[in-house]
Amino acid sequence: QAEPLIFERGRTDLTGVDFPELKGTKTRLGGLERKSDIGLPGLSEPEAMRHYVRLSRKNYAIDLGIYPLGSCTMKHNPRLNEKMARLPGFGDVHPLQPQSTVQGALELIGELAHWLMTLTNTPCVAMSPKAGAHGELCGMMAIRAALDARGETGRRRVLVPESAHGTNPATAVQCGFHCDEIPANADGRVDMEAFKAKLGPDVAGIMLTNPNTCGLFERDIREIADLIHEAGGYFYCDGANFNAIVGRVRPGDLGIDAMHINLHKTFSTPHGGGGPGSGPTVFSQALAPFAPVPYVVQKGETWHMVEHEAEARADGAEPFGRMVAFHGQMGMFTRALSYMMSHGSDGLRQVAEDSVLNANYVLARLKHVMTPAFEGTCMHEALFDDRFLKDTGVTTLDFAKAMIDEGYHPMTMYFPLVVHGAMLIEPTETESKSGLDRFCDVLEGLAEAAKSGDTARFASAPVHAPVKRLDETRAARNPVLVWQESEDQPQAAE
Amino acid sequence: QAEPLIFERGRTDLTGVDFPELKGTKTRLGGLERKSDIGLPGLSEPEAMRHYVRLSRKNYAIDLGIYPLGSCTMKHNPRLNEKMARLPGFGDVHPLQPQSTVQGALELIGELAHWLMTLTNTPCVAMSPKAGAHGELCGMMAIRAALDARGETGRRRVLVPESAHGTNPATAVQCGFHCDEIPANADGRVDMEAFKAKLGPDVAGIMLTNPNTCGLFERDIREIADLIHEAGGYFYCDGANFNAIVGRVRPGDLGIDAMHINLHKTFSTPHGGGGPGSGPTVFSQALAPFAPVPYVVQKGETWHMVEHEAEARADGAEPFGRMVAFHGQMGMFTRALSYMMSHGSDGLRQVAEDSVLNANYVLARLKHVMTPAFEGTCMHEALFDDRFLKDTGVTTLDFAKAMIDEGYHPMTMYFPLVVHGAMLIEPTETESKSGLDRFCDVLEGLAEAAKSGDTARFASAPVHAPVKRLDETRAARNPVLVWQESEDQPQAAE
Amino acid sequence: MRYLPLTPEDRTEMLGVIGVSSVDALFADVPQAARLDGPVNLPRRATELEVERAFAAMAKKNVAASETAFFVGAGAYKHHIPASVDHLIQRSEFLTAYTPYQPEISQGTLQTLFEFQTQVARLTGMDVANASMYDGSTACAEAVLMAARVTKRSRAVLSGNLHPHYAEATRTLARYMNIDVAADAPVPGGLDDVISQIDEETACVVVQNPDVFGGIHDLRPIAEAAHAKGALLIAVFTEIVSLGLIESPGAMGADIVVGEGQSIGVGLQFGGPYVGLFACRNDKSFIRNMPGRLAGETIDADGRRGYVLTLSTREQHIRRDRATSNICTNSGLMALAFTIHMTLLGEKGLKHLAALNHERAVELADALGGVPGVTVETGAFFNEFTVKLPKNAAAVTEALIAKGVLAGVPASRLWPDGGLDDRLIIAATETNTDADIALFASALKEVL
Amino acid sequence: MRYLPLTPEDRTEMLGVIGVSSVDALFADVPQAARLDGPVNLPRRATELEVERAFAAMAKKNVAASETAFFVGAGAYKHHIPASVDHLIQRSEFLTAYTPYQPEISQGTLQTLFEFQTQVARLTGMDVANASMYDGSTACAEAVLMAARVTKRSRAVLSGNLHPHYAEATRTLARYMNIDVAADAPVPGGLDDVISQIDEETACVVVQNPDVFGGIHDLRPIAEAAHAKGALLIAVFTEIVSLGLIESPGAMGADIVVGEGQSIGVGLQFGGPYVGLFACRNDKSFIRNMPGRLAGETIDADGRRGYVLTLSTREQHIRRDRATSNICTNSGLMALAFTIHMTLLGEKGLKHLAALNHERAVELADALGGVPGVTVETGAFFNEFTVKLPKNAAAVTEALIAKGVLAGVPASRLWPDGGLDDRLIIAATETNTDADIALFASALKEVL
Repeated sequence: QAEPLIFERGRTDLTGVDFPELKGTKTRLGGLERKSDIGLPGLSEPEAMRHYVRLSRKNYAIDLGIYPLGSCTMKHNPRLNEKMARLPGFGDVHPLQPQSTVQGALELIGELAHWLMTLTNTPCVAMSPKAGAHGELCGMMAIRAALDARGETGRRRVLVPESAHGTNPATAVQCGFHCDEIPANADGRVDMEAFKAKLGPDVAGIMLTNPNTCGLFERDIREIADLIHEAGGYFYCDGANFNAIVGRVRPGDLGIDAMHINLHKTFSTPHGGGGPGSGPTVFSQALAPFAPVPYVVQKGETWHMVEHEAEARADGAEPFGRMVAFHGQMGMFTRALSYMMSHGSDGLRQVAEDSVLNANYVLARLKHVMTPAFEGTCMHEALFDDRFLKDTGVTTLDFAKAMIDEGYHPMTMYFPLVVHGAMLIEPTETESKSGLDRFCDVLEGLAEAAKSGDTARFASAPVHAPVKRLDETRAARNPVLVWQESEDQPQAAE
Repeated sequence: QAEPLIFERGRTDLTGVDFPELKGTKTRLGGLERKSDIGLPGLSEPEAMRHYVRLSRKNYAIDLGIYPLGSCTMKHNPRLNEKMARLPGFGDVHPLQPQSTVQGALELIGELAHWLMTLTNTPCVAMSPKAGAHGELCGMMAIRAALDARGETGRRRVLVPESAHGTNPATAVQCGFHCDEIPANADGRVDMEAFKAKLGPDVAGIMLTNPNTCGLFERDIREIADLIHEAGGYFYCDGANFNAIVGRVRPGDLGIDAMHINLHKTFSTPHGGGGPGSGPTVFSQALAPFAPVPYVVQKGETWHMVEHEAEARADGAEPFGRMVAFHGQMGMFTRALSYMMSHGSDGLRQVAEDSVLNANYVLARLKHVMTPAFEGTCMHEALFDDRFLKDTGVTTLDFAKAMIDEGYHPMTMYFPLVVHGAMLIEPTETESKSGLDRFCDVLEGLAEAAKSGDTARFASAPVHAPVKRLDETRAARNPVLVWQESEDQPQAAE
Repeated sequence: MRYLPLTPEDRTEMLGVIGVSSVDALFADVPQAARLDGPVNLPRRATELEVERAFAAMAKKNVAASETAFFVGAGAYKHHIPASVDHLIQRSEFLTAYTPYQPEISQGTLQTLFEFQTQVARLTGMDVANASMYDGSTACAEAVLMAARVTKRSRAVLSGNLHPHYAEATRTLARYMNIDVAADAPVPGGLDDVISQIDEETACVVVQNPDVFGGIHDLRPIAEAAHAKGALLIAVFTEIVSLGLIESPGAMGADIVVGEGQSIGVGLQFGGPYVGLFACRNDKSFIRNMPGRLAGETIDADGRRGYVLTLSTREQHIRRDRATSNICTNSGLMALAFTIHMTLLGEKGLKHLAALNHERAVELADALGGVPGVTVETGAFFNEFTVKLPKNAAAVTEALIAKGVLAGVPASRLWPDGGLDDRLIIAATETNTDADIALFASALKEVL
Repeated sequence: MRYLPLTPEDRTEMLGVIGVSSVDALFADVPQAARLDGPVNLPRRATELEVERAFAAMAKKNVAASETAFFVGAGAYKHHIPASVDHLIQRSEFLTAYTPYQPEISQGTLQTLFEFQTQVARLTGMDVANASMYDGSTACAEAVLMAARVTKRSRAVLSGNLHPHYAEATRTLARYMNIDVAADAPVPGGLDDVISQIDEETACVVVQNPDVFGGIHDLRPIAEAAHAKGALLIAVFTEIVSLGLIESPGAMGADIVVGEGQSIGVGLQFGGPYVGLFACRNDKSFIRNMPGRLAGETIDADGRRGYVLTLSTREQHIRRDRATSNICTNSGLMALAFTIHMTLLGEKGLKHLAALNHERAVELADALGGVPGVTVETGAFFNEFTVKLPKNAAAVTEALIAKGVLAGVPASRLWPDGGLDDRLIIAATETNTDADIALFASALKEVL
């Protein structure tokens, strides 16, 4: 059932919030009163409740089933973490209250920083980045600042593997770098010869995801780290896939200089339909001085937030600046620390093991009917290409949409770009074996259906969804981004 | 999609709760350790979360749409009330803590009692009844106790209108009374001549719902009250339909002696798929001394809970006893008071007006296509019979099930019994006019479809529901009340 | 008002469709004298913020269990409830649904109740269970009425160690049904002799285990004695967690098992809503005489499994004055909370939880038993026991509040005239820390 | 562990299917030296109860805004949020969904974002809005970059009365993009002269209204001056509620409007997550240069209306190093909270809320202005203003804590070297009572 927009149902004279009467105090607005109406419809509380409850039911969610989006680490979101984040002592405090009145909040940030530094074996973490890409920016800005501090104005080339997330090149450019792509070898990893050939005095560093987006661990990572350092560059590691190794391998031991950590992936702060995220960035000793403000320090029994560059410089640091107002995503910090403490050092290690085990189980169960992109075992993601669909007329997109009709959210499609018609499956550690068996049974069935010519269901999929396949081209060609009263609403078939 | 039972998916070696290790302290169980396994499957937290989220989506709910069940008053459940009930000071206190440590909880009960007595204009309220029927029991036991105190051992006949809720006669019997039915007149109200004829020295009282279950106000209520009192009996009023008059008419002004109040109806504590409810019972001066323990009293600044009959007797009361452990449904008290304070005296009056207005609007909109059971306007419920379905082959049940396919919960069917194929619609005050218009459009359409011979959709309905029409006879004939491993689960069509 | 969607314009338009000039006209049947001209004498509407402030002010006057060292039991217990339980019961589709009278759009509630019934039956060692009662005390009272119907006898024997609130609720409900209820005096350190009271008129004997003092008992001799006279044994519990560690009442011969499920999923809530558990043997005369709702399995028009409320011919809305009870509302949402929490625990978790509770109680008994003048009276127990103090227990309890200890329930709170003023009933659960226990012992020493 | 469903038996069986002997074999590609033998040096797993206790202990060390008389603003505001907002955003289907990359099963998120975009566009008086940014400060920084792309110029003029965190975030983001960022010193009682700084190289001028000191200004002259030189006006706000009462930036000539949406639906949360609002004129070069996600309307295969993420060719996952920004994650859940709260308010509610806020602030300004030695510097304001004190404002603020007043933000907290040590920025909202205001005034008098 279609749910109308609030603009079609609400009324500007209706409200779902009660307020005390105004007293009629004389205003002090300097003649800047709003002259025009806004055009904001309101709904009574019961109507608003229904509208959003009904809309919510048009979403798939991790609480409904596996969400096997590779590179997204969609795992169970414990409700304990929600409860902790809502304690008034965390949820109802202002970022600019006197620091003496938020000692517990600062302690929590300090404690979380300690966990992150210990898990990565690094000496420094910048907590303020608001998301993964923001954390990348933080890392690359620190690299840029370090180069600038060395007077290395010629180092502007950043090496980025073909298989990298789009955020990597976009971030590098925002720091004034340009990108140079490193090809992958037949194994799905960095081609070491090509990499070495690209080293030179203009190289600022490398941005490498490890495990990489093909779901593989870069075996030569130590050599890559050494070579980039020898060449005078820095090693940025994209931490999107930290879940595969958390508690089992410390990135600091691999020679990285900076890595962001997606609290909303590895540490399960809920993704909320697109955010918020949180991307604290750890730094090696070499980059630590350039970390941005603010940051917390403990002085005896007291926690202190260093908020200004001047104070940081007085402490001997050289922060590249401030990335954001206030101190970062406190709500995510609370949830992530609750998640970490719940697991503990032993549980987090188990997370890595089970996530890798689950991905390999999916790979093993499906390698006979689908086509793995690479030989051998994988880390926490299983990557397939579309060779098994060859000559069936079914595309990766069709295959993914058909999964919707079976009650599943599709895997990541067409990424990484280095694999044709890629399908990247990340089950995470919070899926059960029986759940994976059911999931694999369905994929097996779909693969066999495609091969046996039962293809009509793919082209028309999804049919068991709130809407049928949506016309994305039309949306981009004639963008309708806000509702307008006059517009002809396309409500029925033309 | 069918959701398996936990017994089919869970495992006794799996748990979704972590505990600290046992220390191994020597037990003191006197040799009564459990010998056998229990057979309780467990699920990890992510699996449990999905199981119950998926199950929940098979329910209709007030948050999804109108729930027009007559006599049930399914109105909006404000989330503010849920939040208030969960304050640790109310949700996390024990009923047997020292009274000095629960003064706020006792105050809340006292405050709610004050609101209830004021709204009903009565001098006493028993707070402990756990539900509406329990409140009826409370009221009728007080009547029985009062009669016993008067030595009236011969008064055991209770007059109950045909249209009464089934709880009324069942309750009367539990108090040692027997029931005598009063017929309704053509108006749908108590037949006054028949009523008068039934009065006599063996009459204990009358149980009357007002507004009655035909959705009509008993015009002669004052005369009924006077007559029953003159005859030496008491007047029990079933408060199920209090919503129609709350804040506008005080039952105490109508001459009642006892009335239960469904906090889960009139005051919107959520019904939770079948409970909990709460049924405080108000009493006239005549019955007040017989109210059960416990009850709260205020002594200066201090609140006190009288928990024992002996203490009550020392105060001059003659309680008929204790109905339940502890003090009643605190969780419902909190929610109900939050609801009442939110509305205030003006808002509650508006509740009655809007609920009656909405019901009459539905009646007016539908009287041309459906057949109202009685002439004229109604109170907060619109009652139809099945004359409009005559010769269509469509039954009230079919009609109701067809509503499900249109996305609506059916109205109350086949009640009250005095009307053939009854359909009792109670919209409540929290429905919008536009929502009622859509609802009436659908009912109009269905009524016209039935009359025009488009009846196949009725017999097969519902088809747009998680399951098709269920075989209730089979369930009763061969009751399967618990899951058993060995049983042949009927999973597919035979 | 935020919950009322009608605007003044809506109201005018609707009155026009109805064909009356004002809302007052719709109240014409109300006697003139009873129609109020204006609002009753109560405060006017309040904003959310105002309501929150008023409630917060009242809530602050209470000592929450989590804020103190907490040992209060005697029928309700402080346990930790996983956050996911409260989240799930607040799902709109569970929270705001009605009784599942339309089963096709109530399968969530119905399947959950079927799971609940199965869990309760297995925990109690019985064949079947209903879909919940108001609470343990009313379940107990209803069980006595049911036993009278099944045996066609009218005498009930209650143990003196049955929670007195349960005994009173039973006596109240049975009184006007002409069922004679006999009960002994309580025996803190042991169990009263119920066996000698069972005669040929006896419908049932009602024994609580663990009893109200915390003591646990072998019910088998009582079951045998009852059965020998044609009476039923009704076993009662107030602490469901105990069934993870001690023998089930079913295995010890009970015919009907009733109790309070509050410990699992529900929380303290100052006494309600709780959830009454009701289970019995699978005997046709039993099932047809059970009170309360039952969810049953069936099939739909396509032959697929589904669930419905069933055997409603026992119930008041069908059977009216011949119903097995007048009960209508159950405690569905609390049953849901129970089932979710129990599913999270599973057998492994429940057994561990029960063992933890027992360990804590044993440690507490040892700690308090070491305080001069204090005697632990209960020999065998689960997570609760009774101590004899050298002073008035209520006064001691009151004195301990200021030291951050809610010490338990003085027996005089339950039996004001029972001569038990020096007895204190003390519970320990997994929520008590070592520090709580040490604090209790040291504080007790100070106030004695 | 409660969140991990695999049992030891499962693991063994799965390893068999994979064909390896141990999980270690799956980590064979990790250099031997980097494989940890055992757990890292952190505490082991904790139960829910243990986590709750640890968090409660930390939470108690903070003074929650609701527990005190609270006047802290300067970029984040204490407002009352209806309980239904937090309930709805915790719906599993909203909370635990990912970015709506599969639109057919994400219509809930997508339609809500479309509603959000429309609300933001209308509130700001602009044509279009995106589906949210991290927060107001990053939205501001991205707007400057967008203005540079649109105008193909590389100079930005920031008002000195722009929140310094916003200015710093903008400077940081712009630095390596070779955008020259010029800014004046702050002017507590007025506004710096940005107009004189606009030249032919200027891409944009960035002005906050209400500004960081609470002052409100007519943006029209600035817009005219900017447009005359071919520059864009970027209007910034940190208090969205103000737009219920004062003229919209769009009506005053802004080209891009960015700000913080935290006041509606989100709460204080010690600074995050918040929700950045981003709106602009409907110009093709604008829309193609916008950062962040956009939800757009389209039709499905049956011609029915539906929503998708659109214009993603601007974005990094398609355009990589030529993307309009590197942004990937947005603040979807906070945007949802904003939209729900705004829908509950509606125009009527928002205007009333805004008027209430202003009333409270005027009353507070009058009360504090009456304290000897205190000067209210801000002439025209919405719900925030700045006072000049006869003492160091940080010290005064600190002294007021013990009197139950969190008095505001000392300007020195934002500009430690700005020579504004005697200035205090004070906000009042609908959550402040008459008693709060009286307490503040009397306490201030005492500490001065």
